[in-house]
Amino acid sequence: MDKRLINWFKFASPQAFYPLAGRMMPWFWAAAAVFGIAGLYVGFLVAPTDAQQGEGYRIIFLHVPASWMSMFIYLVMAFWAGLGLAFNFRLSGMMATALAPTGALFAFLSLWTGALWGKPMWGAWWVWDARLTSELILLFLYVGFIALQSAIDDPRRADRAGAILALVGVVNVPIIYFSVKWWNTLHQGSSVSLTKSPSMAMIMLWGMLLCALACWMYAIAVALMRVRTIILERERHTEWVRIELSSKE
Amino acid sequence: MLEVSGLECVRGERRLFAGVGFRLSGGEMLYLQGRNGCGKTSLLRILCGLSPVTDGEIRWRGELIGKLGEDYRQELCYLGHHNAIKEELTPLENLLASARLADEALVEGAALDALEMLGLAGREDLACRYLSQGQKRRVALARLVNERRALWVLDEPYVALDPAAIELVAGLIGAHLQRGGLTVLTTHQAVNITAGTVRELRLG
Amino acid sequence: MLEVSGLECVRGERRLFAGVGFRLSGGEMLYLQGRNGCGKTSLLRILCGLSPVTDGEIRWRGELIGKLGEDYRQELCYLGHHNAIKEELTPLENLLASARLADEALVEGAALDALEMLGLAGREDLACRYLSQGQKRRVALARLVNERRALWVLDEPYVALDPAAIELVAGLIGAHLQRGGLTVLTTHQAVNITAGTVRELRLG
Amino acid sequence: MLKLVRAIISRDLRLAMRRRTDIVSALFFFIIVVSLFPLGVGPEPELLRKLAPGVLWVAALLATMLSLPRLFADDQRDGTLEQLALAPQPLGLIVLGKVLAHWLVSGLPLALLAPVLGLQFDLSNDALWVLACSLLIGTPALSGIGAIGAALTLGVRGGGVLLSLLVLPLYIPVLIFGAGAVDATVTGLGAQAHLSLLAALTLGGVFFAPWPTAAALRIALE
Amino acid sequence: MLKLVRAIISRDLRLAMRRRTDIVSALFFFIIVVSLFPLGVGPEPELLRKLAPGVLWVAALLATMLSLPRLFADDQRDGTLEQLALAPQPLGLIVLGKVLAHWLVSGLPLALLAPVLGLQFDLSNDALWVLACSLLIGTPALSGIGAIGAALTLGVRGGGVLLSLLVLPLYIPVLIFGAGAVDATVTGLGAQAHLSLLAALTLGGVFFAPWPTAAALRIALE
Amino acid sequence: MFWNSFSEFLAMGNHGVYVWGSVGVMMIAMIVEPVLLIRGHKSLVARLKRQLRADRRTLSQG
Ligand code: HEM
Ligand SMILES: Nc1ncnc2c1ncn2[C@@H]1O[C@H](COP(=O)(O)OP(=O)(O)OP(=O)(O)O)[C@@H](O)[C@H]1O
Ligand SMILES: Nc1ncnc2c1ncn2[C@@H]1O[C@H](COP(=O)(O)OP(=O)(O)OP(=O)(O)O)[C@@H](O)[C@H]1O
Ligand SMILES: [Mg+2]
Ligand SMILES: [Mg+2]
Repeated sequence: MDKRLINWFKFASPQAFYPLAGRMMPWFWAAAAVFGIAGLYVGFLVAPTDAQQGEGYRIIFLHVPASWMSMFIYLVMAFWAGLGLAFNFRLSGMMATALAPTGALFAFLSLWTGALWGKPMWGAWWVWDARLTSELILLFLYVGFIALQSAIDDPRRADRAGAILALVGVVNVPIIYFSVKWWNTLHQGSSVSLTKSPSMAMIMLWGMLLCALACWMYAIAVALMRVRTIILERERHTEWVRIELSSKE
Repeated sequence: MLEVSGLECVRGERRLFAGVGFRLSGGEMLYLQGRNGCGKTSLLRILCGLSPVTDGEIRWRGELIGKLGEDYRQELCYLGHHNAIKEELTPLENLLASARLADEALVEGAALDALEMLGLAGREDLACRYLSQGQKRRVALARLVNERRALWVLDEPYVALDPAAIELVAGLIGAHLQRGGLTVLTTHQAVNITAGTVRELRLG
Repeated sequence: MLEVSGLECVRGERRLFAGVGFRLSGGEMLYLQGRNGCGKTSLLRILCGLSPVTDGEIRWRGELIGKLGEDYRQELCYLGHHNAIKEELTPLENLLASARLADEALVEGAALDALEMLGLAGREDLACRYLSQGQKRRVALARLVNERRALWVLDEPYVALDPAAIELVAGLIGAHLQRGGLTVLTTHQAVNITAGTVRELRLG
Repeated sequence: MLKLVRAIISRDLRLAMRRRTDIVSALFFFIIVVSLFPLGVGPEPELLRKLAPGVLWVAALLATMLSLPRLFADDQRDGTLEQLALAPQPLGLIVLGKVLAHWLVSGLPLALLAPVLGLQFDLSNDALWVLACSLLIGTPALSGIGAIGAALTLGVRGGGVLLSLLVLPLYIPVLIFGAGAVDATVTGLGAQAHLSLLAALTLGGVFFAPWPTAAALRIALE
Repeated sequence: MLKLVRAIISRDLRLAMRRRTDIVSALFFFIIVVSLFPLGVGPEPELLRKLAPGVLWVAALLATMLSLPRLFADDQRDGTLEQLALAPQPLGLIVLGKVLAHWLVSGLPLALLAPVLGLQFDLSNDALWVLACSLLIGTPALSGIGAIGAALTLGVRGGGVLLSLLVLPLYIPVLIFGAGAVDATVTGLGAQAHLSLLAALTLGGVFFAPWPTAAALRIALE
Repeated sequence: MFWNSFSEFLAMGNHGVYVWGSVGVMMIAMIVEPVLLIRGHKSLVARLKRQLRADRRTLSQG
């Protein structure tokens, strides 16, 4: 085994990761706050009114980041889960478990903000189009993952069963993303793409990106926080947790 | 042929046992003892590869069983707390189906003989749901009559049996040992097996 | 107190037994014997009123049990092949729930003592699904510790128990007999009960 | 008497809390089935509004039905049912307790959730309100009638599906009046009559059903 | 290899024949759910024709799903599953056999029965024909995907409903293409594209699903 | 700055309910989640410490 691998294993152990996560957390909180304030400032105070949609379009600064995060977190969760299944790292299962509720929250927020946007724009809270439906499925997948894990008491077994589900469910993410391309629907297509030039006003794009970054930082901070709780709970009988706890006394 | 060393078993937060080791060669039987809940069933399931090994090694013919995989299972016969018989099927159908799934050739005549040997003559064609507790156990044990795999792992085979049936099963195990087979067995009753060598291991 | 006469049991087209009769009064135990499938379980279930009587009479304190109905069940405690415990609940919850359903007053302290007596100390708060086979049986048997009903009907209570636990249960039954209770019991193992009077009945 | 019913309810609720996923999953099943229909039928709002009462009620019915097979099966498998049958109180009372507990964990949450789902189908506020009421009044009947079916199919081969076969026809009146009440509101007629009939069904179901159920249980135990 | 798959299929079919009520009741469940809708929705033929593909497919999906919990649970309870896991062949193959057997007793009869029920909804001959085809092509995917869910929830508290929660979202693509095929025929477009996609889903479902299922089973046995 | 008055900002061109509904729920969610997490973490630490102390006491006694 070479040195780099050993290093990796060191941080893949809950014992090493717990204090590291504690130290990183404040930075992510600070970054989330800064990006969030900047994004909202740009989105709500600087950006001009949209010609077609009026002021209602400002929901975009919340809706798009939430939608992106819900999909991205699922991918990350599946990645950690798969890693845990393949190599039996204890930490990766915990990461997957920690990410799921936040992912579900963002999926819910995407639906909520989308619904509040749809009422003024399309005249209905909800329509059954492909993207909306597949986002709803994503929420169901998150809930299924959480329900499955909480139904199994043995954490090791819960991790592994959850991992299989997460990996099987990954097929849904590309479906959401490409649904607007594959079926022509009510919902807007991508306006941010790497190949074409942005079709939105530059300032709106900036607002959206800043908000997305804020959500990103927030998600990382919350996941770190939750994983610390999970680590403590699962490792409560180990010596290092005892030392950790008594050192705080 | 079967070597176990430094085996550990943790359930929940409880370490059931640690540092368990033994060796077993052809014609030998391990008689596993211990009070209720000391981890006998857990040990047997680890031996079969049903539960993962957390610490320690299990070697079969010198190789780790995890590596051997199917080759190990090919030589293994496990009989657990549950009977692994279908209540809807008759004893005969159960016996034939389980042989087929284990990839063994068993003709109907041999199966009928096995059932008769275990005192189930006249019940071959009655769905197992109607059998008494002891009769169900006998159906499960009828598999052993024509079983020629090397390693038998039996978890409390005598439960619910009457003394005559216990004698009979003990005879089957004895014959297996004399053919050079290995057996790992737990029971809270007397084993009364005279053939082969019986080693004892007490957990907890 | 319990009088049985001319009892018959037919299952499918098979007559399991006929003309079975016995009398049991306070402090006496009936030890029912017989090979697998001779109808012991069937007899016990008929005694409890779970299966109907096809021929013969069962009288409790001189009256037919069919007539007595709830008054008979009030004095009866039955323990079958199955443990009647919920896998999701802990031993403590199981014990309290079953007492509550049987309309008996059982405080938590007494329940904890009963569990400790049966060697389940430290497992009171573990869901029963994780317990070993023998431990599950012990949870079911813990009911007997505070059971004061007159007639105990026990179907193979010793199954899956280790010798220490068997001793303990035999002690409980002995104490029950000395209090003037009645017991009907089947088992394929030795009963070793010294208190009270033991009558034997061999079926088939 | 009442003490026994309370004891049963509290035990069953405790079991349900222990397997909390049961309740949550039944709710999600309801949500998912309701959401499946628009997917199969197509997204036209006009069509969906007409469908809504039927779909919501059928989904509620299926969600209740799914949890029925376990109403007594768990108790039978582990021998608890024998103990209950040997208890000195009438078995019918015990069944009544179990029916009420079943409604508390299956019917009640459905009724509370239904209005939110109704929004997806673009229902009016009045209709949503009547929908919740009709479910609140109607679901106890589903639990009561379902108990009979659950007891009859106990330990019978292919129980689960046979159960739905027995129970669904008996559910039809509840379905008709329940969906009818919502439909009447949507089309501007009053829902009063439908709701009263539904209440009558429920009273009958809850207080009459436990006795045949008890009889069926005794037969299953033989 | 093939011998093993055949052995599994023949054992499962024999068990299914022994509990024949299982098959019959799944069919009746299908029939009843399909017939409930006109009751809940009202009898206008125009509306019903639009509803038909969705309702028939959703009912087929629910009927398949109802039999899923028992796919492995029976085997686990009586210890057969341990024996299968200890068989010298790869567990995935055994699962493949069970999936095929499940389809033979649940999906196939549904597909054969569906056209008859379609008549109730006043569907054209073409549409009936496509309906049967789509079910024939699509239901194996339901069995395959369902097996994953059944294995994951094996022995888990509240299994039955949790199972539907896990599986139904994964069924949605099958539902959309299946109902879409019939819908396309009704509205005069070709069903070709939908059916090809359905076939792709089925191939994926049947040959890919057994492996995660086998992994989940091993986890359940630990 | 783009807005003329604060009330105009609040009205959001007649879409105030929708916009502020989205912002509000998202804010609440993103504040409640960490608060719940912090509380959960604190109560876990407290529980574990209690257990640790109990363990020590039994150790020192026996
Ligand atoms: C509940 C309803 C809705 C859901 C579930 C939903 C879901 C999503 C998802 C998943 C994305 C990200 C996908 C991507 O980046 O390509 C997205 C982006 C977007 N959504 Fe929605 N949406 C909903 C309603 C709406 C409404 C009503 C509108 C506007 C009228 C809208 C406008 C947009 C826009 C403009 C984007 C950004 C696309 C881009 O720039 O990439 N959405 N939505
Ligand atoms: N999650 C858990 N937490 C704590 N203890 C557990 C957990 N799961 C299992 N156990 C314990 O592990 C042991 C399992 O024992 P096992 O079934 O191997 O016993 P056994 O020796 O076969 O007993 P028996 O003779 O009764 O069959 C039991 O004592 C049980 O209480
Ligand atoms: N439908 C039927 N047709 C024929 N025989 C039947 C039928 N149903 C039950 N039996 C027989 O009735 C007997 C039931 O026996 P019972 O369960 O009472 O036995 P037991 O004495 O308790 O045996 P064990 O010691 O094994 O527990 C069995 O021999 C069984 O084969
Ligand atoms: Mg054991
Ligand atoms: Mg018996």
